[in-house]
Amino acid sequence: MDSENEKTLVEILEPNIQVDLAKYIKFVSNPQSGAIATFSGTTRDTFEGKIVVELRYEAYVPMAERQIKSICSSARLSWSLEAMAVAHRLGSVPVGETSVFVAISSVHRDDALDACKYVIDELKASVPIFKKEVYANGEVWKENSE
Amino acid sequence: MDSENEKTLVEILEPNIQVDLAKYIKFVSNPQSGAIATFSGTTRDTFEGKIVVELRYEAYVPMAERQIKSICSSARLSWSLEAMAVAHRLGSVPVGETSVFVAISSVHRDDALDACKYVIDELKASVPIFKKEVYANGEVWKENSE
Amino acid sequence: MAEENKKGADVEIKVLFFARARDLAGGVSEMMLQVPSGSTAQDCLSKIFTKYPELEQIRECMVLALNLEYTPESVVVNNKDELAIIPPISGG
Amino acid sequence: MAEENKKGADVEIKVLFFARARDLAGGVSEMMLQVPSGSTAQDCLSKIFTKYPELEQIRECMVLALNLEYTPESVVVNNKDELAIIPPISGG
Repeated sequence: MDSENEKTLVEILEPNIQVDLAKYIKFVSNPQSGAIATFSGTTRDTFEGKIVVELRYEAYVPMAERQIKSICSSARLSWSLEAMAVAHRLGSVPVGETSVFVAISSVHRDDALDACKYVIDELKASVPIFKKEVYANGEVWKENSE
Repeated sequence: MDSENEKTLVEILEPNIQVDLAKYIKFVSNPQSGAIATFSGTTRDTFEGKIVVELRYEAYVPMAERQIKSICSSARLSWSLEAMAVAHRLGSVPVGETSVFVAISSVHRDDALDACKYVIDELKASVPIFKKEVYANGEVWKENSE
Repeated sequence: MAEENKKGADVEIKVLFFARARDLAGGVSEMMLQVPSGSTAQDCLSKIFTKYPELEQIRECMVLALNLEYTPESVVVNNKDELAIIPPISGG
Repeated sequence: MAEENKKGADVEIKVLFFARARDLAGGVSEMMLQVPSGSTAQDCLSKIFTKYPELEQIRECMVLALNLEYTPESVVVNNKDELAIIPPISGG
Protein backbone atom coordinates (compact mmCIF):
# COMPACT_ATOMS: atom_id res chain seq x y z
CA MET A 1 0.00 0.00 0.00
CA ASP A 2 1.34 3.41 -0.93
CA SER A 3 0.76 5.02 2.41
CA GLU A 4 2.11 2.17 4.54
CA ASN A 5 4.96 4.25 5.89
CA GLU A 6 2.62 7.02 6.91
CA LYS A 7 0.52 4.52 8.79
CA THR A 8 3.30 2.87 10.76
CA LEU A 9 4.88 4.73 13.67
CA VAL A 10 7.89 3.25 15.50
CA GLU A 11 9.47 5.11 18.39
CA ILE A 12 12.30 4.21 20.74
CA LEU A 13 11.87 6.70 23.56
CA GLU A 14 14.81 8.27 25.35
CA PRO A 15 15.08 7.83 29.15
CA ASN A 16 12.57 9.70 31.31
CA ILE A 17 10.03 9.97 28.52
CA GLN A 18 6.87 8.08 29.45
CA VAL A 19 4.94 6.12 26.87
CA ASP A 20 1.97 8.28 25.87
CA LEU A 21 -0.73 5.66 25.26
CA ALA A 22 -3.32 8.20 24.13
CA LYS A 23 -0.97 9.53 21.47
CA TYR A 24 -0.46 6.11 19.89
CA ILE A 25 -4.13 5.15 20.14
CA LYS A 26 -4.98 8.41 18.40
CA PHE A 27 -2.37 7.69 15.73
CA VAL A 28 -4.01 4.39 14.80
CA SER A 29 -7.60 5.68 15.00
CA ASN A 30 -9.34 6.43 11.72
CA PRO A 31 -12.82 6.25 10.19
CA GLN A 32 -12.06 3.14 8.12
CA SER A 33 -11.23 1.01 11.17
CA GLY A 34 -13.72 -0.91 13.27
CA ALA A 35 -11.18 -2.26 15.74
CA ILE A 36 -8.13 -1.21 17.72
CA ALA A 37 -6.11 -3.74 19.71
CA THR A 38 -3.38 -2.63 22.07
CA PHE A 39 -0.79 -4.26 24.30
CA SER A 40 1.11 -2.59 27.14
CA GLY A 41 4.06 -4.22 28.84
CA THR A 42 4.45 -2.84 32.35
CA THR A 43 7.04 -3.24 35.11
CA ARG A 44 5.75 -5.57 37.78
CA ASP A 45 6.78 -5.50 41.39
CA THR A 46 8.08 -9.04 41.78
CA PHE A 47 9.99 -11.60 39.78
CA GLU A 48 10.36 -15.14 41.06
CA GLY A 49 9.63 -13.90 44.55
CA LYS A 50 12.18 -11.08 44.48
CA ILE A 51 11.03 -7.49 44.88
CA VAL A 52 11.70 -5.49 41.74
CA VAL A 53 12.59 -1.82 42.24
CA GLU A 54 12.77 -0.88 38.57
CA LEU A 55 13.74 -2.12 35.14
CA ARG A 56 16.43 -0.40 33.09
CA TYR A 57 16.34 -0.72 29.33
CA GLU A 58 18.93 -0.05 26.68
CA ALA A 59 18.78 -0.73 22.97
CA TYR A 60 20.80 -0.88 19.82
CA VAL A 61 18.55 1.93 18.71
CA PRO A 62 18.92 2.10 14.91
CA MET A 63 18.77 -1.67 14.61
CA ALA A 64 15.82 -1.90 17.01
CA GLU A 65 13.84 0.61 14.96
CA ARG A 66 14.68 -1.23 11.78
CA GLN A 67 13.71 -4.60 13.25
CA ILE A 68 10.41 -3.30 14.59
CA LYS A 69 9.55 -1.77 11.22
CA SER A 70 10.39 -5.08 9.61
CA ILE A 71 8.05 -6.87 12.05
CA CYS A 72 5.28 -4.40 11.21
CA SER A 73 5.76 -4.97 7.47
CA SER A 74 5.69 -8.69 8.04
CA ALA A 75 2.44 -8.38 10.04
CA ARG A 76 0.87 -6.47 7.16
CA LEU A 77 1.57 -9.44 4.90
CA SER A 78 -0.34 -11.77 7.22
CA TRP A 79 -3.25 -9.56 8.22
CA SER A 80 -5.26 -6.71 6.78
CA LEU A 81 -4.22 -3.77 8.94
CA GLU A 82 -4.87 -0.05 8.84
CA ALA A 83 -2.41 1.75 11.15
CA MET A 84 0.29 0.46 13.50
CA ALA A 85 2.21 2.13 16.33
CA VAL A 86 4.97 0.56 18.41
CA ALA A 87 6.87 2.39 21.15
CA HIS A 88 9.56 1.19 23.55
CA ARG A 89 10.92 3.22 26.40
CA LEU A 90 14.60 3.26 27.40
CA GLY A 91 16.29 3.92 30.73
CA SER A 92 14.59 3.33 34.05
CA VAL A 93 10.96 2.18 34.02
CA PRO A 94 9.55 2.17 37.57
CA VAL A 95 7.03 -0.40 38.79
CA GLY A 96 3.59 0.09 37.24
CA GLU A 97 4.81 2.12 34.27
CA THR A 98 4.73 1.06 30.62
CA SER A 99 7.91 -0.09 28.89
CA VAL A 100 6.44 -1.18 25.57
CA PHE A 101 3.21 -0.35 23.77
CA VAL A 102 1.68 -1.74 20.59
CA ALA A 103 -1.49 -0.31 19.00
CA ILE A 104 -2.99 -1.64 15.78
CA SER A 105 -6.18 -0.76 13.93
CA SER A 106 -8.03 -2.81 11.33
CA VAL A 107 -11.39 -3.02 9.63
CA HIS A 108 -12.24 -6.36 11.31
CA ARG A 109 -11.27 -7.24 14.85
CA ASP A 110 -9.42 -10.51 14.35
CA ASP A 111 -6.75 -8.81 12.26
CA ALA A 112 -5.87 -6.22 14.90
CA LEU A 113 -6.04 -8.73 17.78
CA ASP A 114 -3.92 -11.41 16.13
CA ALA A 115 -1.40 -8.94 14.71
CA CYS A 116 -1.02 -7.30 18.12
CA LYS A 117 -0.03 -10.62 19.67
CA TYR A 118 2.32 -11.35 16.77
CA VAL A 119 4.07 -8.00 17.03
CA ILE A 120 4.76 -8.19 20.76
CA ASP A 121 5.88 -11.83 20.45
CA GLU A 122 8.27 -11.00 17.63
CA LEU A 123 9.52 -7.88 19.35
CA LYS A 124 10.42 -9.91 22.42
CA ALA A 125 12.03 -12.60 20.29
CA SER A 126 14.17 -10.58 17.91
CA VAL A 127 14.57 -6.87 18.65
CA PRO A 128 17.91 -5.87 20.24
CA ILE A 129 16.61 -4.31 23.44
CA PHE A 130 18.09 -5.27 26.79
CA LYS A 131 16.56 -5.16 30.23
CA LYS A 132 18.28 -5.11 33.59
CA GLU A 133 16.15 -6.00 36.58
CA VAL A 134 17.08 -4.00 39.65
CA TYR A 135 16.22 -5.62 42.98
CA ALA A 136 16.66 -4.24 46.46
CA ASN A 137 19.84 -6.31 46.75
CA GLY A 138 21.31 -6.49 43.27
CA GLU A 139 20.67 -6.40 39.58
CA VAL A 140 20.77 -8.77 36.63
CA TRP A 141 20.52 -8.61 32.85
CA LYS A 142 17.43 -10.51 31.80
CA GLU A 143 16.89 -12.94 28.95
CA ASN A 144 13.50 -13.41 27.29
CA SER A 145 12.76 -17.08 27.66
CA GLU A 146 10.12 -17.17 24.98
CA MET B 1 -10.11 -15.10 44.48
CA ASP B 2 -11.69 -13.06 47.25
CA SER B 3 -11.34 -9.74 45.54
CA GLU B 4 -12.55 -10.82 42.12
CA ASN B 5 -15.55 -8.54 42.22
CA GLU B 6 -13.42 -5.56 43.11
CA LYS B 7 -11.20 -6.29 40.14
CA THR B 8 -13.94 -6.59 37.52
CA LEU B 9 -15.69 -3.47 36.27
CA VAL B 10 -18.62 -3.73 33.86
CA GLU B 11 -20.37 -0.61 32.63
CA ILE B 12 -23.20 -0.08 30.16
CA LEU B 13 -22.96 3.61 29.39
CA GLU B 14 -26.03 5.77 28.85
CA PRO B 15 -26.36 7.68 25.54
CA ASN B 16 -24.01 10.62 24.96
CA ILE B 17 -21.43 9.30 27.43
CA GLN B 18 -18.19 8.54 25.60
CA VAL B 19 -16.09 5.54 26.53
CA ASP B 20 -13.22 6.84 28.67
CA LEU B 21 -10.37 4.55 27.64
CA ALA B 22 -7.90 6.05 30.12
CA LYS B 23 -10.28 5.38 33.01
CA TYR B 24 -10.55 1.67 32.21
CA ILE B 25 -6.83 1.27 31.50
CA LYS B 26 -6.15 2.89 34.85
CA PHE B 27 -8.65 0.56 36.52
CA VAL B 28 -6.81 -2.55 35.31
CA SER B 29 -3.30 -1.17 36.00
CA ASN B 30 -1.57 -2.45 39.12
CA PRO B 31 1.95 -3.29 40.31
CA GLN B 32 1.40 -7.06 40.06
CA SER B 33 0.66 -6.99 36.36
CA GLY B 34 3.20 -7.12 33.58
CA ALA B 35 0.71 -6.87 30.73
CA ILE B 36 -2.42 -5.01 29.70
CA ALA B 37 -4.33 -5.96 26.56
CA THR B 38 -7.17 -3.82 25.27
CA PHE B 39 -9.70 -3.94 22.48
CA SER B 40 -11.76 -1.02 21.16
CA GLY B 41 -14.64 -1.48 18.77
CA THR B 42 -15.19 1.70 16.78
CA THR B 43 -17.80 2.87 14.30
CA ARG B 44 -16.44 2.69 10.80
CA ASP B 45 -17.55 4.84 7.93
CA THR B 46 -18.65 2.17 5.46
CA PHE B 47 -20.35 -1.20 5.50
CA GLU B 48 -20.55 -3.26 2.33
CA GLY B 49 -19.97 -0.13 0.30
CA LYS B 50 -22.69 1.90 2.01
CA ILE B 51 -21.77 5.08 3.84
CA VAL B 52 -22.50 4.77 7.57
CA VAL B 53 -23.60 7.94 9.32
CA GLU B 54 -23.74 6.50 12.84
CA LEU B 55 -24.57 3.40 14.82
CA ARG B 56 -27.31 3.38 17.43
CA TYR B 57 -27.12 0.89 20.26
CA GLU B 58 -29.70 -0.32 22.74
CA ALA B 59 -29.42 -3.08 25.32
CA TYR B 60 -31.37 -5.22 27.70
CA VAL B 61 -29.25 -3.49 30.32
CA PRO B 62 -29.55 -5.64 33.45
CA MET B 63 -29.17 -8.84 31.44
CA ALA B 64 -26.27 -7.42 29.42
CA GLU B 65 -24.41 -6.51 32.61
CA ARG B 66 -25.06 -9.94 34.04
CA GLN B 67 -23.92 -11.70 30.86
CA ILE B 68 -20.74 -9.66 30.62
CA LYS B 69 -19.90 -10.40 34.26
CA SER B 70 -20.49 -14.06 33.53
CA ILE B 71 -18.13 -13.90 30.55
CA CYS B 72 -15.49 -12.27 32.76
CA SER B 73 -15.85 -14.98 35.40
CA SER B 74 -15.57 -17.60 32.72
CA ALA B 75 -12.40 -15.98 31.38
CA ARG B 76 -10.88 -16.09 34.85
CA LEU B 77 -11.37 -19.85 34.86
CA SER B 78 -9.37 -20.22 31.64
CA TRP B 79 -6.60 -17.66 32.21
CA SER B 80 -4.75 -16.14 35.13
CA LEU B 81 -6.02 -12.55 35.14
CA GLU B 82 -5.58 -9.60 37.45
CA ALA B 83 -8.18 -6.94 36.63
CA MET B 84 -10.85 -6.71 33.92
CA ALA B 85 -12.92 -3.80 32.63
CA VAL B 86 -15.62 -3.96 29.97
CA ALA B 87 -17.67 -0.98 28.83
CA HIS B 88 -20.34 -0.66 26.14
CA ARG B 89 -21.87 2.60 25.05
CA LEU B 90 -25.58 3.01 24.21
CA GLY B 91 -27.37 5.44 21.94
CA SER B 92 -25.71 7.04 18.95
CA VAL B 93 -22.02 6.33 18.33
CA PRO B 94 -20.68 8.52 15.50
CA VAL B 95 -18.05 7.34 13.02
CA GLY B 96 -14.61 7.02 14.62
CA GLU B 97 -15.88 6.78 18.20
CA THR B 98 -15.66 3.77 20.49
CA SER B 99 -18.73 1.62 21.14
CA VAL B 100 -17.13 -1.17 23.17
CA PHE B 101 -13.91 -1.37 25.17
CA VAL B 102 -12.24 -4.30 26.90
CA ALA B 103 -9.14 -3.93 29.09
CA ILE B 104 -7.49 -6.84 30.90
CA SER B 105 -4.32 -7.04 32.97
CA SER B 106 -2.31 -10.13 33.87
CA VAL B 107 1.10 -11.12 35.15
CA HIS B 108 2.09 -12.73 31.85
CA ARG B 109 1.11 -11.35 28.47
CA ASP B 110 -0.52 -14.38 26.86
CA ASP B 111 -3.25 -14.43 29.51
CA ALA B 112 -4.33 -10.84 28.92
CA LEU B 113 -4.08 -11.11 25.13
CA ASP B 114 -6.00 -14.37 24.80
CA ALA B 115 -8.63 -13.39 27.36
CA CYS B 116 -9.19 -10.06 25.60
CA LYS B 117 -10.01 -11.84 22.37
CA TYR B 118 -12.24 -14.31 24.19
CA VAL B 119 -14.20 -11.57 25.97
CA ILE B 120 -14.95 -9.55 22.84
CA ASP B 121 -15.85 -12.70 20.89
CA GLU B 122 -18.23 -13.87 23.63
CA LEU B 123 -19.70 -10.41 24.08
CA LYS B 124 -20.54 -10.26 20.39
CA ALA B 125 -21.96 -13.78 20.47
CA SER B 126 -24.16 -13.70 23.55
CA VAL B 127 -24.79 -10.31 25.17
CA PRO B 128 -28.21 -8.76 24.44
CA ILE B 129 -27.07 -5.54 22.83
CA PHE B 130 -28.57 -4.38 19.54
CA LYS B 131 -27.11 -2.15 16.88
CA LYS B 132 -28.91 -0.20 14.21
CA GLU B 133 -26.81 1.00 11.31
CA VAL B 134 -27.90 4.39 10.04
CA TYR B 135 -27.03 5.13 6.41
CA ALA B 136 -27.60 8.30 4.44
CA ASN B 137 -30.68 6.65 2.90
CA GLY B 138 -32.09 4.33 5.56
CA GLU B 139 -31.37 2.23 8.60
CA VAL B 140 -31.26 -1.44 9.53
CA TRP B 141 -30.93 -3.57 12.68
CA LYS B 142 -27.70 -5.53 12.42
CA GLU B 143 -26.98 -9.14 13.26
CA ASN B 144 -23.53 -10.32 14.35
CA SER B 145 -22.59 -12.97 11.84
CA GLU B 146 -19.90 -14.48 13.98
CA MET C 1 -44.47 -18.10 44.20
CA ALA C 2 -45.56 -21.70 44.56
CA GLU C 3 -48.77 -20.66 46.30
CA GLU C 4 -49.66 -18.37 43.46
CA ASN C 5 -49.25 -21.21 40.99
CA LYS C 6 -52.18 -23.30 42.14
CA LYS C 7 -53.74 -25.33 39.33
CA GLY C 8 -55.98 -23.15 37.24
CA ALA C 9 -55.00 -19.83 38.78
CA ASP C 10 -53.57 -17.27 36.40
CA VAL C 11 -50.01 -16.02 36.59
CA GLU C 12 -48.98 -12.61 35.30
CA ILE C 13 -45.65 -12.04 33.63
CA LYS C 14 -43.93 -9.05 32.11
CA VAL C 15 -42.91 -9.36 28.47
CA LEU C 16 -40.12 -7.20 27.02
CA PHE C 17 -39.48 -6.45 23.34
CA PHE C 18 -36.13 -5.21 22.09
CA ALA C 19 -34.87 -3.68 18.84
CA ARG C 20 -36.49 -5.30 15.81
CA ALA C 21 -38.90 -7.23 18.04
CA ARG C 22 -40.14 -3.94 19.43
CA ASP C 23 -40.51 -2.49 15.94
CA LEU C 24 -42.55 -5.55 14.88
CA ALA C 25 -44.71 -5.22 18.00
CA GLY C 26 -45.73 -1.77 16.83
CA GLY C 27 -43.25 0.04 19.05
CA VAL C 28 -44.38 -1.65 22.27
CA SER C 29 -41.39 -2.20 24.54
CA GLU C 30 -43.17 -4.04 27.35
CA MET C 31 -46.55 -5.56 28.20
CA MET C 32 -48.13 -7.56 31.00
CA LEU C 33 -49.46 -11.00 30.08
CA GLN C 34 -51.82 -13.32 31.99
CA VAL C 35 -51.53 -17.04 31.34
CA PRO C 36 -52.85 -20.10 33.21
CA SER C 37 -50.63 -21.50 35.92
CA GLY C 38 -48.29 -24.13 34.49
CA SER C 39 -47.94 -22.37 31.16
CA THR C 40 -44.61 -22.58 29.37
CA ALA C 41 -42.72 -19.79 27.67
CA GLN C 42 -43.91 -21.31 24.41
CA ASP C 43 -47.53 -20.95 25.55
CA CYS C 44 -46.81 -17.31 26.29
CA LEU C 45 -45.26 -16.85 22.88
CA SER C 46 -48.39 -18.22 21.21
CA LYS C 47 -50.48 -15.52 22.87
CA ILE C 48 -47.89 -12.85 22.06
CA PHE C 49 -47.74 -13.87 18.40
CA THR C 50 -51.53 -13.80 18.16
CA LYS C 51 -51.44 -10.24 19.44
CA TYR C 52 -48.47 -9.16 17.30
CA PRO C 53 -48.43 -11.40 14.21
CA GLU C 54 -45.64 -9.36 12.58
CA LEU C 55 -43.27 -11.01 15.06
CA GLU C 56 -43.47 -14.16 12.90
CA GLN C 57 -40.81 -12.50 10.75
CA ILE C 58 -38.21 -13.18 13.42
CA ARG C 59 -39.67 -16.43 14.78
CA GLU C 60 -36.74 -18.50 13.52
CA CYS C 61 -33.94 -16.21 14.70
CA MET C 62 -35.18 -14.88 18.05
CA VAL C 63 -34.40 -16.36 21.43
CA LEU C 64 -35.96 -15.99 24.86
CA ALA C 65 -34.63 -14.83 28.20
CA LEU C 66 -36.42 -15.47 31.46
CA ASN C 67 -35.40 -13.35 34.44
CA LEU C 68 -32.16 -12.22 32.76
CA GLU C 69 -31.01 -15.67 31.61
CA TYR C 70 -31.40 -17.33 28.24
CA THR C 71 -34.03 -20.04 28.47
CA PRO C 72 -35.57 -22.84 26.40
CA GLU C 73 -39.19 -22.35 25.37
CA SER C 74 -40.23 -25.36 27.42
CA VAL C 75 -39.64 -23.61 30.74
CA VAL C 76 -42.71 -23.06 32.95
CA VAL C 77 -43.27 -19.41 33.81
CA ASN C 78 -44.09 -18.18 37.29
CA ASN C 79 -45.94 -15.16 38.53
CA LYS C 80 -43.98 -11.90 38.13
CA ASP C 81 -41.44 -13.47 35.80
CA GLU C 82 -39.83 -11.27 33.17
CA LEU C 83 -39.81 -12.80 29.69
CA ALA C 84 -37.77 -11.05 26.99
CA ILE C 85 -37.96 -11.47 23.23
CA ILE C 86 -34.36 -11.24 22.04
CA PRO C 87 -33.92 -10.62 18.32
CA PRO C 88 -30.52 -11.26 16.71
CA ILE C 89 -27.89 -9.52 18.82
CA SER C 90 -25.32 -7.14 17.39
CA GLY C 91 -23.30 -5.67 20.22
CA GLY C 92 -19.69 -4.65 19.91
CA MET D 1 34.05 -0.82 -0.87
CA ALA D 2 35.38 -3.50 -3.24
CA GLU D 3 38.43 -1.39 -3.97
CA GLU D 4 39.28 -1.10 -0.31
CA ASN D 5 39.18 -4.90 0.02
CA LYS D 6 42.25 -5.62 -2.07
CA LYS D 7 44.02 -8.79 -1.01
CA GLY D 8 46.23 -8.14 1.97
CA ALA D 9 45.00 -4.62 2.75
CA ASP D 10 43.48 -4.13 6.18
CA VAL D 11 39.87 -3.20 6.70
CA GLU D 12 38.68 -1.29 9.74
CA ILE D 13 35.34 -2.02 11.33
CA LYS D 14 33.48 -0.61 14.29
CA VAL D 15 32.52 -3.13 17.02
CA LEU D 16 29.63 -2.42 19.39
CA PHE D 17 29.03 -4.05 22.78
CA PHE D 18 25.62 -3.98 24.45
CA ALA D 19 24.31 -4.79 27.92
CA ARG D 20 26.08 -7.81 29.43
CA ALA D 21 28.58 -7.88 26.54
CA ARG D 22 29.61 -4.34 27.43
CA ASP D 23 29.95 -5.26 31.10
CA LEU D 24 32.16 -8.22 30.18
CA ALA D 25 34.25 -5.97 27.93
CA GLY D 26 35.08 -3.86 30.95
CA GLY D 27 32.45 -1.23 30.19
CA VAL D 28 33.63 -0.57 26.64
CA SER D 29 30.66 0.17 24.40
CA GLU D 30 32.49 0.47 21.11
CA MET D 31 35.94 -0.03 19.58
CA MET D 32 37.60 0.11 16.18
CA LEU D 33 39.15 -3.11 14.91
CA GLN D 34 41.60 -3.68 12.04
CA VAL D 35 41.54 -7.07 10.33
CA PRO D 36 42.99 -8.32 7.04
CA SER D 37 40.83 -7.94 3.98
CA GLY D 38 38.67 -11.02 3.47
CA SER D 39 38.26 -11.65 7.21
CA THR D 40 34.99 -13.06 8.44
CA ALA D 41 32.96 -11.95 11.44
CA GLN D 42 34.28 -15.04 13.17
CA ASP D 43 37.86 -13.87 12.54
CA CYS D 44 36.91 -10.56 14.11
CA LEU D 45 35.42 -12.32 17.09
CA SER D 46 38.64 -14.24 17.68
CA LYS D 47 40.54 -10.97 18.01
CA ILE D 48 37.82 -9.47 20.18
CA PHE D 49 37.76 -12.47 22.51
CA THR D 50 41.55 -12.35 22.82
CA LYS D 51 41.24 -8.75 23.94
CA TYR D 52 38.24 -9.34 26.24
CA PRO D 53 38.39 -13.00 27.37
CA GLU D 54 35.49 -12.49 29.81
CA LEU D 55 33.18 -12.46 26.78
CA GLU D 56 33.60 -16.25 26.63
CA GLN D 57 30.87 -16.35 29.30
CA ILE D 58 28.28 -15.44 26.67
CA ARG D 59 29.93 -17.14 23.67
CA GLU D 60 27.13 -19.72 23.40
CA CYS D 61 24.20 -17.34 23.76
CA MET D 62 25.29 -14.21 21.88
CA VAL D 63 24.57 -13.40 18.26
CA LEU D 64 26.06 -10.95 15.78
CA ALA D 65 24.61 -8.12 13.77
CA LEU D 66 26.39 -6.56 10.80
CA ASN D 67 25.19 -3.16 9.67
CA LEU D 68 21.91 -3.43 11.61
CA GLU D 69 20.99 -6.95 10.43
CA TYR D 70 21.52 -10.28 12.17
CA THR D 71 24.30 -12.15 10.42
CA PRO D 72 26.02 -15.54 10.45
CA GLU D 73 29.64 -15.57 11.66
CA SER D 74 30.82 -16.70 8.24
CA VAL D 75 30.08 -13.34 6.61
CA VAL D 76 33.06 -11.41 5.24
CA VAL D 77 33.38 -7.94 6.74
CA ASN D 78 34.07 -4.83 4.71
CA ASN D 79 35.74 -1.57 5.57
CA LYS D 80 33.59 0.70 7.78
CA ASP D 81 31.19 -2.10 8.64
CA GLU D 82 29.49 -2.00 12.04
CA LEU D 83 29.62 -5.31 13.90
CA ALA D 84 27.53 -5.63 17.07
CA ILE D 85 27.81 -8.22 19.83
CA ILE D 86 24.22 -8.94 20.83
CA PRO D 87 23.80 -10.71 24.18
CA PRO D 88 20.47 -12.37 25.00
CA ILE D 89 17.73 -9.85 24.27
CA SER D 90 15.04 -8.95 26.78
CA GLY D 91 12.88 -6.19 25.38
CA GLY D 92 9.24 -5.77 26.16
